Amino acid sequence: MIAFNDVTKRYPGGHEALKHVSFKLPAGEMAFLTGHSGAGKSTLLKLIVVIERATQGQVVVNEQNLTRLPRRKLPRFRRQIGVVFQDHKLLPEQTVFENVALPLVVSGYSPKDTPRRVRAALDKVGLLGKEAMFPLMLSGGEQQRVGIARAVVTRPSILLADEPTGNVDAAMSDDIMDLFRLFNQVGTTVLVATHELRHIERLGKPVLCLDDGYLVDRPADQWID
Amino acid sequence: MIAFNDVTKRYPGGHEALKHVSFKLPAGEMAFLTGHSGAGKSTLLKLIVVIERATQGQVVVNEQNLTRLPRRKLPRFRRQIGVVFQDHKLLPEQTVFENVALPLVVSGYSPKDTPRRVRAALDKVGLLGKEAMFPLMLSGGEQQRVGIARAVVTRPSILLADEPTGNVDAAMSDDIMDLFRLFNQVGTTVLVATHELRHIERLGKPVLCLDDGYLVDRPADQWID
Amino acid sequence: MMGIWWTARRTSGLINYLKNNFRVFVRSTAQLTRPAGGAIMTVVAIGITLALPALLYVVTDNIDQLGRNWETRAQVNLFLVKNVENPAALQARLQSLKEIDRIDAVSPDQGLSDFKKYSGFARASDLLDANPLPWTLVVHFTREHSNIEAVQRFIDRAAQLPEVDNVRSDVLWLKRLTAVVEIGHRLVWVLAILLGLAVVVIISNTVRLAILSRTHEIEVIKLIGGTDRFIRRPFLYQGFVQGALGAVTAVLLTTICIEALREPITGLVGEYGSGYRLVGLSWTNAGVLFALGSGLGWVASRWSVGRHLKDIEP
Amino acid sequence: MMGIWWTARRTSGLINYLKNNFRVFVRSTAQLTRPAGGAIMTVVAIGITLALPALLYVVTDNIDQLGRNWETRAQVNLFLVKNVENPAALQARLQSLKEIDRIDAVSPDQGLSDFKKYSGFARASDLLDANPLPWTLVVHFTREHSNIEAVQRFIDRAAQLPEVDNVRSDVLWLKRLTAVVEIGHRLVWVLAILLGLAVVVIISNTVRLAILSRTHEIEVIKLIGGTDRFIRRPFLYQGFVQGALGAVTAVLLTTICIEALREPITGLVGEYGSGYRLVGLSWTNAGVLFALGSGLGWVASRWSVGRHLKDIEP
Ligand SMILES: Nc1ncnc2c1ncn2[C@@H]1O[C@H](COP(=O)(O)OP(=O)(O)OP(=O)(O)O)[C@@H](O)[C@H]1O
Ligand SMILES: Nc1ncnc2c1ncn2[C@@H]1O[C@H](COP(=O)(O)OP(=O)(O)OP(=O)(O)O)[C@@H](O)[C@H]1O
Ligand SMILES: [Mg+2]
Ligand SMILES: [Mg+2]
Repeated sequence: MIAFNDVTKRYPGGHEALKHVSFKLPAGEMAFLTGHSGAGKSTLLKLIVVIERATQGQVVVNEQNLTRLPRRKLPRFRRQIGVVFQDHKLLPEQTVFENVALPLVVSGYSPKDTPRRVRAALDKVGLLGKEAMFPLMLSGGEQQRVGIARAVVTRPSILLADEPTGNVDAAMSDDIMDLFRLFNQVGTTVLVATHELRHIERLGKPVLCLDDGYLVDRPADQWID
Repeated sequence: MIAFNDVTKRYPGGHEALKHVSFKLPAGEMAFLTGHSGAGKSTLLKLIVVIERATQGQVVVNEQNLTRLPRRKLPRFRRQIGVVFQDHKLLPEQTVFENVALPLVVSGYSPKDTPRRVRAALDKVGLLGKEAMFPLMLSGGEQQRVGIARAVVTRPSILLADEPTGNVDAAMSDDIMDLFRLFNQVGTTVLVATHELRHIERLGKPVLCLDDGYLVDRPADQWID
Repeated sequence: MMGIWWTARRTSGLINYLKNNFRVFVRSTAQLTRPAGGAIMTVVAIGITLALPALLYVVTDNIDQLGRNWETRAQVNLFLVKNVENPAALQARLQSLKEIDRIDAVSPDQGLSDFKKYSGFARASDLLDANPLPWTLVVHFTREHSNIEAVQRFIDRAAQLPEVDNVRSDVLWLKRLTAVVEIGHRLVWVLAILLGLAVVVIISNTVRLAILSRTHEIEVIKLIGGTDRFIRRPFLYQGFVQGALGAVTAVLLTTICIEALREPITGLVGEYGSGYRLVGLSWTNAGVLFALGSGLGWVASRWSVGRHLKDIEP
Repeated sequence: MMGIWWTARRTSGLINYLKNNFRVFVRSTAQLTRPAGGAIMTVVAIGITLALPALLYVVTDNIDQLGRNWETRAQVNLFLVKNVENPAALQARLQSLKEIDRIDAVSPDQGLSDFKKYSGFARASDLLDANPLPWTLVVHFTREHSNIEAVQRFIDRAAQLPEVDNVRSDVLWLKRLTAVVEIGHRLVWVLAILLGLAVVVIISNTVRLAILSRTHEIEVIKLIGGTDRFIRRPFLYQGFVQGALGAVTAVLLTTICIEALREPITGLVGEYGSGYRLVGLSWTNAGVLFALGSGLGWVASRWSVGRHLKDIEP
């Protein structure tokens, strides 16, 4: 469950990236997040993972009020959430296998189970066979898919994805969205930020649309091509 | 002018990212480069900027045979080319202004002219007013556009762009492609790698299509949505 | 590049816990040996820094040793009055004092021949009709009591004895030596503090820069749910290993320096026929150095990583 | 974070060139003062490392100074034959030798009273019928010639003179002192080499880590067409500035240490009433230290950046 209650985020420079945003995504639901470049999509996702804290208003995730979550409770909280970052955030000096295994290692999963799980995750994004490579040896789309594998490897209760298909072709893009829908079908709460309205139409899921920090009812005309 | 003559690129691991690729893009022309994720698009562009060297065959750019270009001549050669990187490659500790000014500084342009030029480039990508911000304070799409502004600020004779619209919305994406066409109309050789077939159709420029390292005549059926 | 390895922090069972720690340890160490991993430079820097106080210690140890061979023991000459024919009683009495190591009784005849030898007036003193010299007691102090206060106290008391005509001592020489030793000790302190500071600064600076070059990684691991402790661990191991290897380097460097100095020094000192041998770094001291190096490495890493982890948000 | 600044390498005119260089210099320096920029640590590390040889130098300088106050100058006593009534001629002849500083002639009467004072046999020597002592020449050597070879040569020649009955010298004391000084010099050498190495290693290690944390930036600038020289420049300035600031820190540290030692040392040494004053770091030496620090900073940066730039492809 993700709930925003009149949330405003003002960055140190003074720019308000989110303005009085309120919405509720019940547990087990899936939704898209869209809006023009700079509308505040990534900022909204960052508030959920507590990369940034709301300037005003409440963010509640899985019954936890994030405005009051102390620093030392952050690690355990974050382990419930899988995140696909817009800039991938892979570790360049660790192999693909190690990168994907990292959330398991961090959460203290049994090392015996790790290889099987990692391979299953890599298989889902079509990267089996690239385990031993380093991220800088991968193409942009492959890196993005490693990021997706890492986000889902722990089977988190919440899955956030920030522009997960920006670097892949149409077919792969569809596969990835289908993967997210599959996760949603087995109970994961999914929130995907994307520019590709095609997916929104295809999957028929609810849409949160941001326009210059405000949550608006539907994509403005200009976003429909 | 960019000419590939039977070029093969084998990476240290043994993977052949490009196989016997031959084509010629005359000076002042514009073309798209497409293909599935991992097809070799970025590799092809990297050979033109000498980030990688061809394992076999010849790459000739602006009358210079890159297989024989000595290391010390690289800087001067690269100044003729503007590149929009897939992963932006901005300097995180320098402001947007400094990032865009960097190619001017590196090439030793008159410092008097720099601010005017930088502002003109930022204006073209819709980022006037963000000069003083640092890249990490920008949204994904904004970072990408800073990368574009940096690539065009020196008005290079060749412009390469690797997935320049992966992180921006449809409207912005069109604007960027129009900007590239504009540059092409005033004589710049332009090569844009992209997954968005929409642009290819809209602009009606020639297409180089890669499939698993081979240059193929037209996009395979699966790439058409 | 200097690599940092993260593996599981918490798994079921102690064995697994130890196994995991061991794995992190091994991999952190392995990073140091990578050819590209010029971390060897850091180890050398720490090694040299640790070698300096070690060398300093060895030098003072040797000065001590030398001092024991040369006349650092205080000596007082008691010239007895002319009518004492046999000083054995007095000698026995004084011998019982705790500050006295040994007393040599020099007879007037012995004294005269010594005097001849000393002064070179062999012919001149032949002119003497009678031996004008009295019995003399040469009092050697123990090493522990060879200080100005004890000697002065003894001199004052000896002067009161009826048997004693005159007291002579080399207090000036003793004073000088005391001064030199005193200055030496102060210098060792100052240098030891400076060098200890240098080791801490160098190690924590290294860790700081290592963390700086890993900012991105640390950030990512934080975002994935890694605790500070999890992130810190490989840095601590790396600090520990660097400190330990630095200590080993220090032991080697010190030994090499000492061996380079051994031949000339024993050569020079040997001219006096003294039984002096150059003292090297003992096994105990090498152990202390090792403990110090690895301990400092750990502590400096802990301090530095703690300070800089906070800087990396969120 | 430690920042590196790149600005134009080549513009029209020398003025612009200098202006640009100055700008890079100022910005590289400014980075060091940023609160987050714990580069101060590096400066302190370099400062301590440079302070050690400086302190070492000052110490040897002071030992030299002390030596000049204490009896380090060789002294030879020539006992003349009994029948020489006036040694002035011989004295004048010897005085012309370059190794001799000063000659004191001691008359037989003077000698006897000295002997009385020295031996404490005031009463005993009253028994002598006649003064058995001859004229004595006390020959003081110049400092430069106070070495065993020169003294031995003089002794051999003096022994041949018909006027000379006997030659006595304190060669043993001189030998010992020479040995100590010799060992000291070797030690200073060993330490100086170690410390010089430490400075180079520390600075180049720092630059290495600084480059490591900027790999991404360097790569980007290379891709944009930046020459190696352009990339190198801010690192060189940073190395230079760190070295220079390190040298300043070293001067401060050395001065603080010396001042901490001044009072006790002059107190101790002063007991002998000698005119000795603790010598500090001279302005010239501070200048040398500054040149050395900034020079080493520059050279170490140049070396390290050159080595590591090649590692960053393309
Ligand atoms: N750390 C920051 N400091 C200041 N301003 C920031 C910071 N992060 C983001 N912003 C600003 O907030 C606005 C929203 O950014 P955000 O990343 O949320 O956009 P977005 O919707 O994800 O855009 P995109 O689709 O381009 O990724 C942008 O204008 C950006 O400049
Ligand atoms: N340095 C490298 N070492 C080994 N293999 C590499 C290296 N760089 C790229 N590759 C491999 O070469 C293939 C082509 O990579 P490239 O980056 O050219 O693909 P791309 O067409 O740009 O894909 P995308 O659209 O996902 O960016 C990929 O399979 C990748 O794994
Ligand atoms: Mg975004
Ligand atoms: Mg690519």
